[in-house]
Amino acid sequence: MTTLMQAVALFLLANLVLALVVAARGPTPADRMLMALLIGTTGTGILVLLAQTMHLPALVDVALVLALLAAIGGIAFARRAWQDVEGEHD
Amino acid sequence: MTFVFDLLLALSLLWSAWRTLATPRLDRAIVLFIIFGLLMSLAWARLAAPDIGLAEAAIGAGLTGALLLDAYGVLLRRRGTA
Amino acid sequence: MIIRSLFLRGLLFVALWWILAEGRHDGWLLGGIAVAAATWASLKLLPPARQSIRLAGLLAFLRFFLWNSLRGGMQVAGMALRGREALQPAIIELQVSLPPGSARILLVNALGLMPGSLGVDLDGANLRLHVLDACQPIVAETRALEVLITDLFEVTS
Amino acid sequence: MIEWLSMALLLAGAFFFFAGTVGLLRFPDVYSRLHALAKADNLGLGCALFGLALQAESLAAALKLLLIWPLVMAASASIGFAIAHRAHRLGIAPWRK
Repeated sequence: MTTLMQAVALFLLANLVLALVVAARGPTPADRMLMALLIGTTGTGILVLLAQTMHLPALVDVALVLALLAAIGGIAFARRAWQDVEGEHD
Repeated sequence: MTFVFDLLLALSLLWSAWRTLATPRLDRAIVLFIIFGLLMSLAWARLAAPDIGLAEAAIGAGLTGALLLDAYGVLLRRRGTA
Repeated sequence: MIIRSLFLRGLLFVALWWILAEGRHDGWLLGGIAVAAATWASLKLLPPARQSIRLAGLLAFLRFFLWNSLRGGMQVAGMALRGREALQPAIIELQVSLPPGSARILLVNALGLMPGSLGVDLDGANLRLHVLDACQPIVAETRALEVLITDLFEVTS
Repeated sequence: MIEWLSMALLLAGAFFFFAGTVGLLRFPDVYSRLHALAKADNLGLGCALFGLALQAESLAAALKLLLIWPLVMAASASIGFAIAHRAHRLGIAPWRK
Protein backbone atom coordinates (compact mmCIF):
# COMPACT_ATOMS: atom_id res chain seq x y z
CA MET A 1 0.00 0.00 0.00
CA THR A 2 2.79 2.40 0.93
CA THR A 3 4.52 1.58 -2.33
CA LEU A 4 1.38 2.39 -4.27
CA MET A 5 1.05 5.71 -2.45
CA GLN A 6 4.67 6.55 -3.15
CA ALA A 7 4.13 5.70 -6.79
CA VAL A 8 1.05 7.90 -6.96
CA ALA A 9 2.93 10.75 -5.22
CA LEU A 10 5.78 10.43 -7.71
CA PHE A 11 3.31 10.36 -10.59
CA LEU A 12 1.60 13.50 -9.30
CA LEU A 13 4.94 15.27 -8.89
CA ALA A 14 5.90 14.37 -12.46
CA ASN A 15 2.53 15.69 -13.64
CA LEU A 16 2.97 18.87 -11.64
CA VAL A 17 6.49 19.55 -12.90
CA LEU A 18 5.50 18.89 -16.51
CA ALA A 19 2.47 21.14 -16.27
CA LEU A 20 4.46 23.85 -14.48
CA VAL A 21 7.19 23.88 -17.11
CA VAL A 22 4.62 24.07 -19.90
CA ALA A 23 2.50 26.67 -18.15
CA ALA A 24 5.48 28.80 -17.12
CA ARG A 25 6.50 29.01 -20.78
CA GLY A 26 2.92 29.51 -21.90
CA PRO A 27 2.26 32.29 -24.37
CA THR A 28 -0.21 34.40 -22.37
CA PRO A 29 -0.09 35.57 -18.75
CA ALA A 30 -3.26 33.57 -18.17
CA ASP A 31 -1.49 30.33 -18.99
CA ARG A 32 1.01 31.13 -16.29
CA MET A 33 -1.70 31.80 -13.80
CA LEU A 34 -3.34 28.45 -14.31
CA MET A 35 -0.53 27.61 -11.93
CA ALA A 36 -2.62 28.83 -9.02
CA LEU A 37 -5.08 26.04 -9.80
CA LEU A 38 -2.31 23.48 -10.28
CA ILE A 39 -0.61 24.39 -7.03
CA GLY A 40 -3.84 24.27 -5.11
CA THR A 41 -4.92 20.84 -6.30
CA THR A 42 -1.80 18.87 -7.23
CA GLY A 43 0.41 20.30 -4.46
CA THR A 44 -2.28 19.50 -1.91
CA GLY A 45 -2.62 15.98 -3.28
CA ILE A 46 1.12 15.34 -3.03
CA LEU A 47 1.23 16.65 0.53
CA VAL A 48 -1.58 14.42 1.79
CA LEU A 49 0.04 11.40 0.15
CA LEU A 50 3.35 12.29 1.79
CA ALA A 51 1.58 12.67 5.14
CA GLN A 52 0.46 9.06 4.87
CA THR A 53 3.65 7.51 3.51
CA MET A 54 5.97 9.39 5.88
CA HIS A 55 3.69 8.92 8.92
CA LEU A 56 3.66 12.65 9.50
CA PRO A 57 0.04 13.69 10.09
CA ALA A 58 1.18 17.31 10.47
CA LEU A 59 1.66 17.46 6.70
CA VAL A 60 -2.13 17.45 6.36
CA ASP A 61 -2.05 20.88 8.01
CA VAL A 62 0.48 22.04 5.42
CA ALA A 63 -1.90 20.78 2.72
CA LEU A 64 -4.78 22.74 4.25
CA VAL A 65 -2.72 25.96 4.33
CA LEU A 66 -1.55 25.43 0.77
CA ALA A 67 -5.12 24.90 -0.44
CA LEU A 68 -6.23 28.10 1.28
CA LEU A 69 -3.39 30.31 0.09
CA ALA A 70 -3.36 29.10 -3.52
CA ALA A 71 -6.78 30.73 -3.76
CA ILE A 72 -5.39 34.05 -2.53
CA GLY A 73 -2.59 33.98 -5.11
CA GLY A 74 -4.99 33.19 -7.95
CA ILE A 75 -7.42 35.92 -7.01
CA ALA A 76 -4.59 38.45 -6.53
CA PHE A 77 -3.40 37.67 -10.03
CA ALA A 78 -6.78 37.81 -11.70
CA ARG A 79 -7.92 41.02 -10.01
CA ARG A 80 -4.75 43.05 -9.66
CA ALA A 81 -1.76 41.95 -11.68
CA TRP A 82 -3.23 40.91 -15.00
CA GLN A 83 -4.16 44.10 -16.81
CA ASP A 84 -3.50 43.60 -20.47
CA VAL A 85 -3.03 40.89 -23.05
CA GLU A 86 0.58 41.82 -23.72
CA GLY A 87 3.09 39.03 -23.82
CA GLU A 88 1.36 37.10 -26.57
CA HIS A 89 4.14 37.71 -29.05
CA ASP A 90 7.29 37.08 -27.04
CA MET B 1 10.80 5.23 -5.57
CA THR B 2 11.43 7.88 -2.95
CA PHE B 3 14.86 8.46 -4.44
CA VAL B 4 13.36 9.27 -7.83
CA PHE B 5 10.82 11.51 -6.14
CA ASP B 6 13.53 13.42 -4.29
CA LEU B 7 15.70 13.69 -7.37
CA LEU B 8 12.84 15.08 -9.45
CA LEU B 9 11.94 17.50 -6.67
CA ALA B 10 15.53 18.72 -6.31
CA LEU B 11 15.94 19.18 -10.05
CA SER B 12 12.70 21.10 -10.38
CA LEU B 13 13.72 23.26 -7.42
CA LEU B 14 16.97 24.14 -9.17
CA TRP B 15 15.14 24.75 -12.43
CA SER B 16 12.62 27.11 -10.86
CA ALA B 17 15.28 28.94 -8.85
CA TRP B 18 17.39 29.48 -11.97
CA ARG B 19 14.42 30.57 -14.07
CA THR B 20 13.27 32.99 -11.36
CA LEU B 21 16.65 34.71 -11.38
CA ALA B 22 17.26 34.55 -15.12
CA THR B 23 13.87 35.76 -16.35
CA PRO B 24 14.01 39.38 -17.46
CA ARG B 25 10.28 39.96 -17.21
CA LEU B 26 8.96 40.86 -13.79
CA ASP B 27 5.58 39.12 -14.04
CA ARG B 28 7.10 35.82 -15.12
CA ALA B 29 9.68 36.06 -12.35
CA ILE B 30 6.91 36.48 -9.76
CA VAL B 31 5.01 33.46 -11.03
CA LEU B 32 8.21 31.41 -11.02
CA PHE B 33 8.90 32.60 -7.49
CA ILE B 34 5.49 31.26 -6.42
CA ILE B 35 6.29 27.93 -8.08
CA PHE B 36 9.62 27.88 -6.27
CA GLY B 37 7.83 28.47 -2.96
CA LEU B 38 5.48 25.56 -3.62
CA LEU B 39 8.30 23.18 -4.53
CA MET B 40 10.28 24.37 -1.52
CA SER B 41 7.43 23.57 0.84
CA LEU B 42 7.22 20.10 -0.74
CA ALA B 43 10.96 19.76 -0.14
CA TRP B 44 10.57 20.71 3.53
CA ALA B 45 7.81 18.14 3.78
CA ARG B 46 10.15 15.49 2.37
CA LEU B 47 12.78 16.54 4.91
CA ALA B 48 10.22 15.72 7.65
CA ALA B 49 9.95 19.35 8.71
CA PRO B 50 6.22 20.09 8.50
CA ASP B 51 6.54 23.27 10.56
CA ILE B 52 8.96 24.89 8.13
CA GLY B 53 6.90 23.54 5.24
CA LEU B 54 3.85 25.23 6.73
CA ALA B 55 5.69 28.53 7.06
CA GLU B 56 7.05 28.24 3.52
CA ALA B 57 3.63 27.46 2.07
CA ALA B 58 2.00 30.32 3.97
CA ILE B 59 4.67 32.99 3.61
CA GLY B 60 6.70 31.97 0.56
CA ALA B 61 4.13 30.65 -1.85
CA GLY B 62 0.99 32.29 -0.53
CA LEU B 63 1.32 35.73 0.99
CA THR B 64 4.56 36.96 -0.61
CA GLY B 65 3.32 35.80 -4.00
CA ALA B 66 0.03 37.66 -3.60
CA LEU B 67 1.81 40.80 -2.35
CA LEU B 68 4.31 40.72 -5.21
CA LEU B 69 1.52 40.29 -7.76
CA ASP B 70 -0.34 43.18 -6.18
CA ALA B 71 2.77 45.37 -6.25
CA TYR B 72 3.29 44.45 -9.89
CA GLY B 73 -0.27 45.52 -10.63
CA VAL B 74 0.36 48.88 -8.94
CA LEU B 75 3.55 49.36 -10.97
CA LEU B 76 1.67 48.66 -14.21
CA ARG B 77 -1.05 51.14 -13.32
CA ARG B 78 1.51 53.85 -12.46
CA ARG B 79 3.26 53.30 -15.75
CA GLY B 80 -0.09 53.48 -17.55
CA THR B 81 -1.11 56.80 -16.02
CA ALA B 82 2.28 58.49 -15.96
CA MET C 1 -31.99 36.27 14.87
CA ILE C 2 -28.48 37.24 16.04
CA ILE C 3 -28.65 34.66 18.80
CA ARG C 4 -29.56 31.95 16.32
CA SER C 5 -26.68 32.72 13.94
CA LEU C 6 -24.33 33.09 16.89
CA PHE C 7 -25.27 29.64 18.11
CA LEU C 8 -25.18 27.94 14.70
CA ARG C 9 -21.89 29.48 13.62
CA GLY C 10 -20.31 28.81 17.01
CA LEU C 11 -21.37 25.17 16.74
CA LEU C 12 -19.91 24.98 13.23
CA PHE C 13 -16.56 26.37 14.41
CA VAL C 14 -16.50 23.97 17.38
CA ALA C 15 -16.96 21.07 14.97
CA LEU C 16 -14.25 22.53 12.74
CA TRP C 17 -11.82 22.79 15.65
CA TRP C 18 -12.58 19.22 16.68
CA ILE C 19 -11.72 18.03 13.19
CA LEU C 20 -8.58 20.17 12.94
CA ALA C 21 -7.32 18.91 16.31
CA GLU C 22 -7.99 15.36 15.08
CA GLY C 23 -10.27 14.65 18.01
CA ARG C 24 -7.73 15.34 20.75
CA HIS C 25 -8.92 17.06 23.90
CA ASP C 26 -5.77 18.74 25.22
CA GLY C 27 -6.16 21.93 23.23
CA TRP C 28 -9.67 23.04 24.07
CA LEU C 29 -8.53 26.20 25.90
CA LEU C 30 -6.87 27.50 22.77
CA GLY C 31 -9.71 26.03 20.76
CA GLY C 32 -12.27 27.99 22.75
CA ILE C 33 -10.42 31.24 22.08
CA ALA C 34 -10.12 30.36 18.38
CA VAL C 35 -13.82 29.49 18.14
CA ALA C 36 -14.83 32.75 19.83
CA ALA C 37 -12.54 34.79 17.56
CA ALA C 38 -13.76 33.00 14.43
CA THR C 39 -17.43 33.47 15.37
CA TRP C 40 -16.83 37.17 16.05
CA ALA C 41 -14.99 37.61 12.76
CA SER C 42 -17.68 35.78 10.80
CA LEU C 43 -20.45 37.93 12.32
CA LYS C 44 -18.42 41.02 11.50
CA LEU C 45 -17.59 40.02 7.93
CA LEU C 46 -20.87 38.34 7.01
CA PRO C 47 -23.65 39.83 9.13
CA PRO C 48 -26.67 37.56 9.48
CA ALA C 49 -28.91 38.33 6.53
CA ARG C 50 -32.63 37.98 6.18
CA GLN C 51 -32.17 34.65 4.57
CA SER C 52 -31.05 31.40 6.03
CA ILE C 53 -30.17 28.00 4.68
CA ARG C 54 -32.69 25.17 4.70
CA LEU C 55 -31.32 21.79 5.67
CA ALA C 56 -33.39 19.83 3.13
CA GLY C 57 -32.39 22.28 0.41
CA LEU C 58 -28.76 21.94 1.42
CA LEU C 59 -28.86 18.15 1.13
CA ALA C 60 -30.56 18.26 -2.27
CA PHE C 61 -28.05 20.87 -3.49
CA LEU C 62 -25.06 18.86 -2.25
CA ARG C 63 -26.33 15.69 -3.89
CA PHE C 64 -26.81 17.42 -7.23
CA PHE C 65 -23.51 19.28 -6.94
CA LEU C 66 -21.38 16.27 -6.02
CA TRP C 67 -22.95 14.04 -8.64
CA ASN C 68 -22.54 16.63 -11.36
CA SER C 69 -18.98 17.54 -10.45
CA LEU C 70 -18.19 13.83 -10.70
CA ARG C 71 -19.83 13.76 -14.12
CA GLY C 72 -18.07 16.97 -15.14
CA GLY C 73 -14.68 15.62 -14.20
CA MET C 74 -15.20 12.36 -16.08
CA GLN C 75 -16.50 14.18 -19.14
CA VAL C 76 -13.62 16.64 -19.30
CA ALA C 77 -11.14 13.80 -18.76
CA GLY C 78 -12.63 11.98 -21.74
CA MET C 79 -12.43 15.13 -23.85
CA ALA C 80 -8.81 15.73 -22.82
CA LEU C 81 -7.87 12.23 -23.96
CA ARG C 82 -9.61 12.69 -27.29
CA GLY C 83 -7.95 16.05 -27.92
CA ARG C 84 -9.38 19.17 -29.43
CA GLU C 85 -11.53 17.23 -31.91
CA ALA C 86 -13.92 16.63 -29.04
CA LEU C 87 -14.36 20.33 -28.36
CA GLN C 88 -17.01 22.59 -29.72
CA PRO C 89 -16.64 25.67 -27.55
CA ALA C 90 -19.09 28.51 -27.51
CA ILE C 91 -20.15 31.41 -25.34
CA ILE C 92 -23.80 31.31 -24.37
CA GLU C 93 -25.84 33.99 -22.66
CA LEU C 94 -28.79 33.56 -20.41
CA GLN C 95 -30.88 35.42 -17.89
CA VAL C 96 -30.66 34.49 -14.24
CA SER C 97 -33.85 34.46 -12.22
CA LEU C 98 -32.11 34.29 -8.84
CA PRO C 99 -32.06 37.34 -6.56
CA PRO C 100 -28.81 39.33 -6.48
CA GLY C 101 -26.26 38.59 -3.80
CA SER C 102 -24.97 35.33 -2.46
CA ALA C 103 -27.39 33.18 -4.49
CA ARG C 104 -26.05 34.50 -7.80
CA ILE C 105 -22.44 34.30 -6.68
CA LEU C 106 -22.95 30.71 -5.59
CA LEU C 107 -24.49 29.89 -8.98
CA VAL C 108 -21.63 31.38 -11.00
CA ASN C 109 -18.96 29.71 -8.92
CA ALA C 110 -20.71 26.34 -8.79
CA LEU C 111 -21.12 26.34 -12.57
CA GLY C 112 -17.34 26.16 -12.91
CA LEU C 113 -17.43 22.60 -11.60
CA MET C 114 -20.53 21.43 -13.48
CA PRO C 115 -20.14 19.43 -16.70
CA GLY C 116 -18.95 21.54 -19.59
CA SER C 117 -19.73 25.00 -18.24
CA LEU C 118 -17.64 27.85 -16.86
CA GLY C 119 -18.98 31.20 -15.72
CA VAL C 120 -17.34 34.06 -17.61
CA ASP C 121 -19.32 37.18 -16.85
CA LEU C 122 -22.16 38.16 -14.58
CA ASP C 123 -23.59 41.58 -15.31
CA GLY C 124 -26.76 42.15 -13.35
CA ALA C 125 -29.00 39.25 -14.27
CA ASN C 126 -27.11 38.64 -17.49
CA LEU C 127 -24.95 35.54 -17.23
CA ARG C 128 -22.34 34.54 -19.81
CA LEU C 129 -21.01 31.02 -19.86
CA HIS C 130 -18.20 29.37 -21.74
CA VAL C 131 -19.23 25.86 -22.74
CA LEU C 132 -16.93 23.12 -23.97
CA ASP C 133 -19.46 21.45 -26.20
CA ALA C 134 -22.32 23.51 -27.56
CA CYS C 135 -24.41 20.37 -28.08
CA GLN C 136 -24.71 19.66 -24.38
CA PRO C 137 -27.91 20.66 -22.55
CA ILE C 138 -26.12 23.32 -20.48
CA VAL C 139 -29.08 25.67 -20.24
CA ALA C 140 -31.37 22.98 -18.83
CA GLU C 141 -28.75 21.99 -16.26
CA THR C 142 -28.20 25.61 -15.25
CA ARG C 143 -31.95 25.99 -14.77
CA ALA C 144 -32.01 22.88 -12.59
CA LEU C 145 -29.16 24.27 -10.48
CA GLU C 146 -31.02 27.57 -10.19
CA VAL C 147 -34.11 25.84 -8.82
CA LEU C 148 -31.97 24.01 -6.26
CA ILE C 149 -30.26 27.23 -5.14
CA THR C 150 -33.66 28.93 -4.80
CA ASP C 151 -34.75 26.11 -2.51
CA LEU C 152 -31.47 26.35 -0.61
CA PHE C 153 -32.04 29.88 0.66
CA GLU C 154 -35.03 30.60 2.78
CA VAL C 155 -36.09 34.17 3.44
CA THR C 156 -36.77 34.68 7.12
CA SER C 157 -38.08 37.78 8.76
CA MET D 1 -11.99 -5.03 0.95
CA ILE D 2 -11.34 -1.51 2.22
CA GLU D 3 -7.72 -1.87 1.07
CA TRP D 4 -8.85 -2.63 -2.47
CA LEU D 5 -11.37 0.19 -2.55
CA SER D 6 -8.77 2.61 -1.30
CA MET D 7 -6.26 1.44 -3.89
CA ALA D 8 -8.82 1.81 -6.67
CA LEU D 9 -9.64 5.32 -5.50
CA LEU D 10 -5.97 6.31 -5.42
CA LEU D 11 -5.45 5.02 -8.94
CA ALA D 12 -8.60 6.79 -10.14
CA GLY D 13 -7.25 9.97 -8.55
CA ALA D 14 -3.95 9.59 -10.37
CA PHE D 15 -5.85 9.08 -13.63
CA PHE D 16 -7.87 12.26 -13.24
CA PHE D 17 -4.78 14.30 -12.40
CA PHE D 18 -3.20 12.89 -15.54
CA ALA D 19 -6.27 13.81 -17.57
CA GLY D 20 -6.07 17.35 -16.20
CA THR D 21 -2.44 17.66 -17.29
CA VAL D 22 -3.26 16.24 -20.73
CA GLY D 23 -6.07 18.75 -21.02
CA LEU D 24 -3.68 21.55 -20.11
CA LEU D 25 -1.31 20.43 -22.84
CA ARG D 26 -3.83 19.74 -25.58
CA PHE D 27 -6.68 22.21 -25.17
CA PRO D 28 -6.40 25.28 -27.36
CA ASP D 29 -7.27 28.28 -25.21
CA VAL D 30 -7.38 29.62 -21.66
CA TYR D 31 -11.06 28.89 -21.16
CA SER D 32 -10.95 25.22 -22.08
CA ARG D 33 -7.74 24.74 -20.07
CA LEU D 34 -9.53 26.20 -17.09
CA HIS D 35 -12.31 23.65 -17.62
CA ALA D 36 -9.81 20.81 -17.70
CA LEU D 37 -7.82 21.87 -14.66
CA ALA D 38 -10.70 22.90 -12.44
CA LYS D 39 -12.86 19.86 -13.05
CA ALA D 40 -10.44 17.00 -13.62
CA ASP D 41 -7.88 17.94 -10.95
CA ASN D 42 -10.61 18.52 -8.40
CA LEU D 43 -12.10 15.13 -9.04
CA GLY D 44 -8.64 13.58 -8.89
CA LEU D 45 -7.94 15.20 -5.54
CA GLY D 46 -11.36 14.10 -4.28
CA CYS D 47 -10.67 10.47 -5.23
CA ALA D 48 -7.23 10.54 -3.62
CA LEU D 49 -8.58 12.11 -0.43
CA PHE D 50 -11.38 9.54 -0.15
CA GLY D 51 -8.88 6.76 -0.74
CA LEU D 52 -6.65 8.06 2.05
CA ALA D 53 -9.54 8.79 4.41
CA LEU D 54 -10.60 5.14 4.21
CA GLN D 55 -7.28 4.25 5.84
CA ALA D 56 -7.23 6.99 8.46
CA GLU D 57 -6.76 5.97 12.08
CA SER D 58 -9.63 7.93 13.57
CA LEU D 59 -12.89 9.50 12.45
CA ALA D 60 -11.54 12.99 13.08
CA ALA D 61 -8.42 12.33 10.99
CA ALA D 62 -10.59 11.03 8.13
CA LEU D 63 -12.86 14.07 8.38
CA LYS D 64 -9.82 16.35 8.35
CA LEU D 65 -8.67 14.81 5.09
CA LEU D 66 -12.15 15.16 3.62
CA LEU D 67 -12.32 18.78 4.81
CA ILE D 68 -9.61 19.67 2.32
CA TRP D 69 -11.84 18.75 -0.60
CA PRO D 70 -14.62 21.36 -0.26
CA LEU D 71 -11.91 23.91 0.49
CA VAL D 72 -10.07 23.16 -2.74
CA MET D 73 -13.36 23.00 -4.66
CA ALA D 74 -14.37 26.44 -3.43
CA ALA D 75 -10.90 27.78 -4.18
CA SER D 76 -10.71 26.42 -7.73
CA ALA D 77 -14.28 27.39 -8.55
CA SER D 78 -13.61 30.99 -7.58
CA ILE D 79 -10.15 31.13 -9.19
CA GLY D 80 -11.63 29.64 -12.36
CA PHE D 81 -14.35 32.26 -12.52
CA ALA D 82 -11.92 35.09 -11.67
CA ILE D 83 -9.45 34.14 -14.42
CA ALA D 84 -12.16 33.48 -17.01
CA HIS D 85 -13.86 36.76 -16.13
CA ARG D 86 -10.61 38.69 -16.47
CA ALA D 87 -9.76 36.99 -19.76
CA HIS D 88 -13.20 37.88 -21.08
CA ARG D 89 -12.85 41.50 -19.94
CA LEU D 90 -9.47 41.74 -21.69
CA GLY D 91 -11.14 40.60 -24.88
CA ILE D 92 -9.49 37.19 -25.29
CA ALA D 93 -11.75 35.39 -27.72
CA PRO D 94 -12.49 31.70 -27.17
CA TRP D 95 -11.04 29.26 -29.65
CA ARG D 96 -13.38 27.97 -32.34
CA LYS D 97 -13.07 25.17 -34.79
